[in-house]
Amino acid sequence: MLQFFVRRLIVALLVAATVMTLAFVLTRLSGDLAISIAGPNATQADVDAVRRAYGLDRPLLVQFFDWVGRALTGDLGQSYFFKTPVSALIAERMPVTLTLGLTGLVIALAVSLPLGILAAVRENTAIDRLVQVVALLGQAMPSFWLGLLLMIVFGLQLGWLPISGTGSWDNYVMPGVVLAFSAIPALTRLTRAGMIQSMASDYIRTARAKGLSRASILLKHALRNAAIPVVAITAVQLGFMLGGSIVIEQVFALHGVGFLAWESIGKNDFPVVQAVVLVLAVIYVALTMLADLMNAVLDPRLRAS
Amino acid sequence: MSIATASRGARRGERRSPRRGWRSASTWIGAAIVAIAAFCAVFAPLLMPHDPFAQDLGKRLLVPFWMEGSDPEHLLGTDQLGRDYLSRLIYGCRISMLIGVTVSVVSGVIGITLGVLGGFFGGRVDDAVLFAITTRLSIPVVLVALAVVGLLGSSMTLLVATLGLLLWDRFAVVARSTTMQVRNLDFVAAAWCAGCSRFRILLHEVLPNIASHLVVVATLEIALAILLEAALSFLGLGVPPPLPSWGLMIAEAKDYMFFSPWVIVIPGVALFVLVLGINLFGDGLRDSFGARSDP
Amino acid sequence: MTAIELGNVRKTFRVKGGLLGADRHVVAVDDVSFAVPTGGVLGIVGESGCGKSTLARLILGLLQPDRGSIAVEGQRVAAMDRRARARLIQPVFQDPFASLNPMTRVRDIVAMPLKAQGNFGAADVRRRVDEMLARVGLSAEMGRRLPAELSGGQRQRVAIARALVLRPRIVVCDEPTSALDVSVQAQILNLLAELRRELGLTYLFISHNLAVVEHVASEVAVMYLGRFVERAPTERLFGEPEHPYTRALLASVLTPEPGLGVPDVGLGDTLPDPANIPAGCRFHPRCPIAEPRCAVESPPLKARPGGGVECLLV
Amino acid sequence: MTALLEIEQLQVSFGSTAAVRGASLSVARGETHCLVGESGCGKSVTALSVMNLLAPNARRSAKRLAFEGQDLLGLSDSGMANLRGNAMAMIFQEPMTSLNPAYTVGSQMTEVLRRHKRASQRAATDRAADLLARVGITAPGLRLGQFPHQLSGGLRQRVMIAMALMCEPRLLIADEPTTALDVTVQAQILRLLSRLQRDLGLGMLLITHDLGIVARVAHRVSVMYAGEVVESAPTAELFANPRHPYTQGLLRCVPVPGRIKRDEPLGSIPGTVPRIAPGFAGCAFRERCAFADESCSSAIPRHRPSAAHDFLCRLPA
Repeated sequence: MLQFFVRRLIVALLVAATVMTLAFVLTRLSGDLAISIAGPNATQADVDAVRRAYGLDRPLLVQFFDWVGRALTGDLGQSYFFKTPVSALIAERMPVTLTLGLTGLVIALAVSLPLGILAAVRENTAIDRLVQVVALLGQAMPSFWLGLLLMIVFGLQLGWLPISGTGSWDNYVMPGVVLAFSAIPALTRLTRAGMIQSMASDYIRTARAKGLSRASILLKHALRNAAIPVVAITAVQLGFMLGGSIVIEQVFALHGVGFLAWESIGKNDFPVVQAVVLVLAVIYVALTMLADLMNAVLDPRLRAS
Repeated sequence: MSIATASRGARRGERRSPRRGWRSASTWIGAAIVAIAAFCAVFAPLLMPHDPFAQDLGKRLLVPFWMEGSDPEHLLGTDQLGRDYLSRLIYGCRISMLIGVTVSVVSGVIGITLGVLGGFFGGRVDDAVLFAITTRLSIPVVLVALAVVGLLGSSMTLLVATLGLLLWDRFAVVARSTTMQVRNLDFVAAAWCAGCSRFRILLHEVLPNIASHLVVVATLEIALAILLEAALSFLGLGVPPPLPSWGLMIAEAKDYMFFSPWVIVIPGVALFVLVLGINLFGDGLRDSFGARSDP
Repeated sequence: MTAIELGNVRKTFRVKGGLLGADRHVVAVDDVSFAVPTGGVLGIVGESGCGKSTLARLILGLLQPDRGSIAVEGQRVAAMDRRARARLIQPVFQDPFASLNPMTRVRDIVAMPLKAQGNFGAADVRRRVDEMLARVGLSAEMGRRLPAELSGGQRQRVAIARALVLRPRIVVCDEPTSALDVSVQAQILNLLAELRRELGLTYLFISHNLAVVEHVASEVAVMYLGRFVERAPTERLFGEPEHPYTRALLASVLTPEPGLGVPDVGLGDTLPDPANIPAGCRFHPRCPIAEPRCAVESPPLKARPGGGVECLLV
Repeated sequence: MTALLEIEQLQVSFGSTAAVRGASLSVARGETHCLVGESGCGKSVTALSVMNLLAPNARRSAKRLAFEGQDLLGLSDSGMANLRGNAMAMIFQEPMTSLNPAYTVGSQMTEVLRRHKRASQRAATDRAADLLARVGITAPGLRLGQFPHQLSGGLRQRVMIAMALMCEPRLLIADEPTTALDVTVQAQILRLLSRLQRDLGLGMLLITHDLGIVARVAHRVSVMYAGEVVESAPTAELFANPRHPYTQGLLRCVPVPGRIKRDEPLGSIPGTVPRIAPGFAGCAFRERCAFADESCSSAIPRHRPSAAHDFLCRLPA
């Protein structure tokens, strides 16, 4: 058990290191950062000043290891634009993104678990087909467009919900629904497939041969085993949702981490961009480890060593 | 083999038949949508009634044909700069299809190569492939794509390259797991014993048996790439204006949507229907190949 | 002349210990040596997990041994060119559903070994495939079908045709009839026997069914946890089994003779863990006649006419 | 006295495929009745129809299907569920997958007793431990707390047997219970089943494809071919005097250790089991039968050479 998590941790660290390298390379792709930062009207002297001020005159490798070394101590550098530490910026914006992500996840689970189970139990009936259509529609829905439509309908025409801002809980309803839409198809399909597979298995036949009630067969024997892959995917989906929230934060003007990254891209604020990429990657890796842990709790075959 | 499994097989076969009817209907709808979109994409210059770039500030925000006061010259109305919406829509279809197909070719080449190598050779090679997949999955796609385009300036080629380099994970995952399954089957061992080379085994024994899965993934990836391009263009860091990408059309029309909702409804519906059609078609393919659901 | 010769072959596998367990080393084949004379049939019997399929894959060159030498017709398998090896030795596998490529037509399956050689003309390939299909009792019409359109017995005939189309000297049959019904099993066994006589083949015949092995083999080896615990000419092994495991195996065969009841084998039904082979005699925890020293001393190989036995107590 | 289980003219079809075509058999109290046949002959489907465990798309009909005189065809789903695991129990071929991997052996065993007898958890646990000991499992207390993956195949099948016996059933249906096991383990499980059957006076319907098993454990045998019972007789009678050409052929195919000569062809039955299309009439075995002629394609009479022996063939003797 311990050995497994040590191994996973090593992989996670390697992934983080790779992502750091990629994020660094990414920001250096555009050529001379100093010119971009100094802006279009800068003189050569300005550019040189910028270059010295940000340490961009040093060799690339030195810059890289400097960044890595600082990142390891939690110092993600200084924002060029906001002139504040990047870590403080991200910490300030993270609650918005996390609230949005968790809201989306809760809505997605609340919709897809019942739908998936229902479709599996009524396999190949009209209900099943309806659920599959819902999943397909969700899969085809461009999230930013759905967000705009909701704004028109619920924000403007019905006036039920605010169309932007982060003030209170109702600011998160529409973005949460939109974000949930991106996870509902996968979660519904997986729940349905897991339940169908579980219901067709030999141990369900045994449970029926034992004369158990339908509820016990379905909820005790089938669901428990179908839940195992769903848990893993849920964690992964949350990771994707945090990464994908950038579009929705922009649509609803939610000032989260995604919005921060989008702003920073526009302002050539590279330290912020590379830090957000790194933070999101680390969160994703941590979530997959959490999923493994939860699977080990659910599946006795994995627990034993 | 027991009769229990045989009867279960019978049940499966039996249950499929009512499903086939519904399935084939939705597959045909999907295929029709894809066919129309492909036609529009290929013959866009011939189909467009107007120049999609020609502005006419005297004819701004004309309403589409189903609303009162529409101009028969402009069936779907005009945008905020007086450009013909139908023409822009058709041209946008060309952009979407072009990006969807090219991105999935790029990502398919990368993902299938990695996945097949990992699945076939196993061991260290597979460890490396798995690591690449894990790393790739941990990278937030939208953000990185935005950053690349934001830094290097938007162009179609850059967009395709970026998305192609970012979206190969599903190809790799599916190619790897199916290759692994097939590799362990006895017919591959038999081919080895028959003196076939590794290359021949990959080509004749493994690839034909995983191809159907990969085709299904390709449809999913085309759909995903189209949606992502639209999202990036919507955020202003995708296809460069004035090219009429559907995402860009929505972004440009956003300021007018509260008074003229159709300016975002039309490109949005087009995008939605196209992606839906590709997904329906892919699902139909998956069923007809008898492939397992969700890879 | 020896067709197959193994000297001190050992093969272990690293088994990933699941998500949370440590990796374990499973000894599949442990220091096995034997030789099969040309034209002979060595039957290998044993329970699941005893290493008999691993042994087959080692001889076919599908796996590399950790230690020891494997030679067919005097040539080391590992050093052989794949085409030369294919002309010498061919397999017939157990599962007729997994051993044929579902996307390939029967004719092309049978033609594959010829094409892999690279020096047969198209007409020659066609002639040989036709001949081979007819020889295993399949019509030309069957040749145009896909494997999914054939029954289990027909598929196994295709597998045999594929194995013999290059006219090899040796065929490794890994449970070739285990997945078939009895009436079809008899057809396939008869076909294999005919082909062996006609073509002068050598068989390595692996099965868990002792009756089948007795019918086919000229000598039999009993495998337990990766080792040959007893090896003898067929008549002797079935007539005077010496090793307690061999005797237990023979006792557990249920012959269709009414009124005899089910015998008491007395082995206990917890099969041994190949990752954790007991010290001393590896059979002692299940052995009905084990003595204390069996848990300490490794049994030496005691020579017998045409074979040997590894037991302290015989 | 009525038989424990009576099946008369059972028909089961899946869509247009007929799996069972008018099979009849009965199991007496305290008797082991073996249903033997090759894959696809309908023997498992017959067993599952008794338990009403067929797939939802299966159509089942019969002239009579009764357990202890009680009609099963008209019984409601809940009525049937009350019988299953209670008065009639079933064990399956695959011990590796027939137990739920997510629950302990103890939990899966006790829920049967709690469901049918409203027993307390404690009483159910005690009974489970008793039964595990009875089926030859040492340290039952330990095993109750273990998960299925921690047990070998043989142990799992013993757990399945113990679980089937929780509510003292009168009928035990065993569907190829030893097919997935190794030979030495198979012998031990069969020995256990025979002993339990005798000691508890169980009626047992044992489904198998192995004539060796039939000979050693059955009191009575029914041979199935293509959905029909083609011959039925007491075990000794069937092996000494098989009347149906299929039974005869099947017996010739089995290699018997010590009695076979090397390189002498085994008896075999040519061809393969036919696919029975709707509207099929006559003898399903005729294409593989050495004695067949045109009359085999019309209705076939059932002969009764003795009160306990019957077979389905146009040839009277």
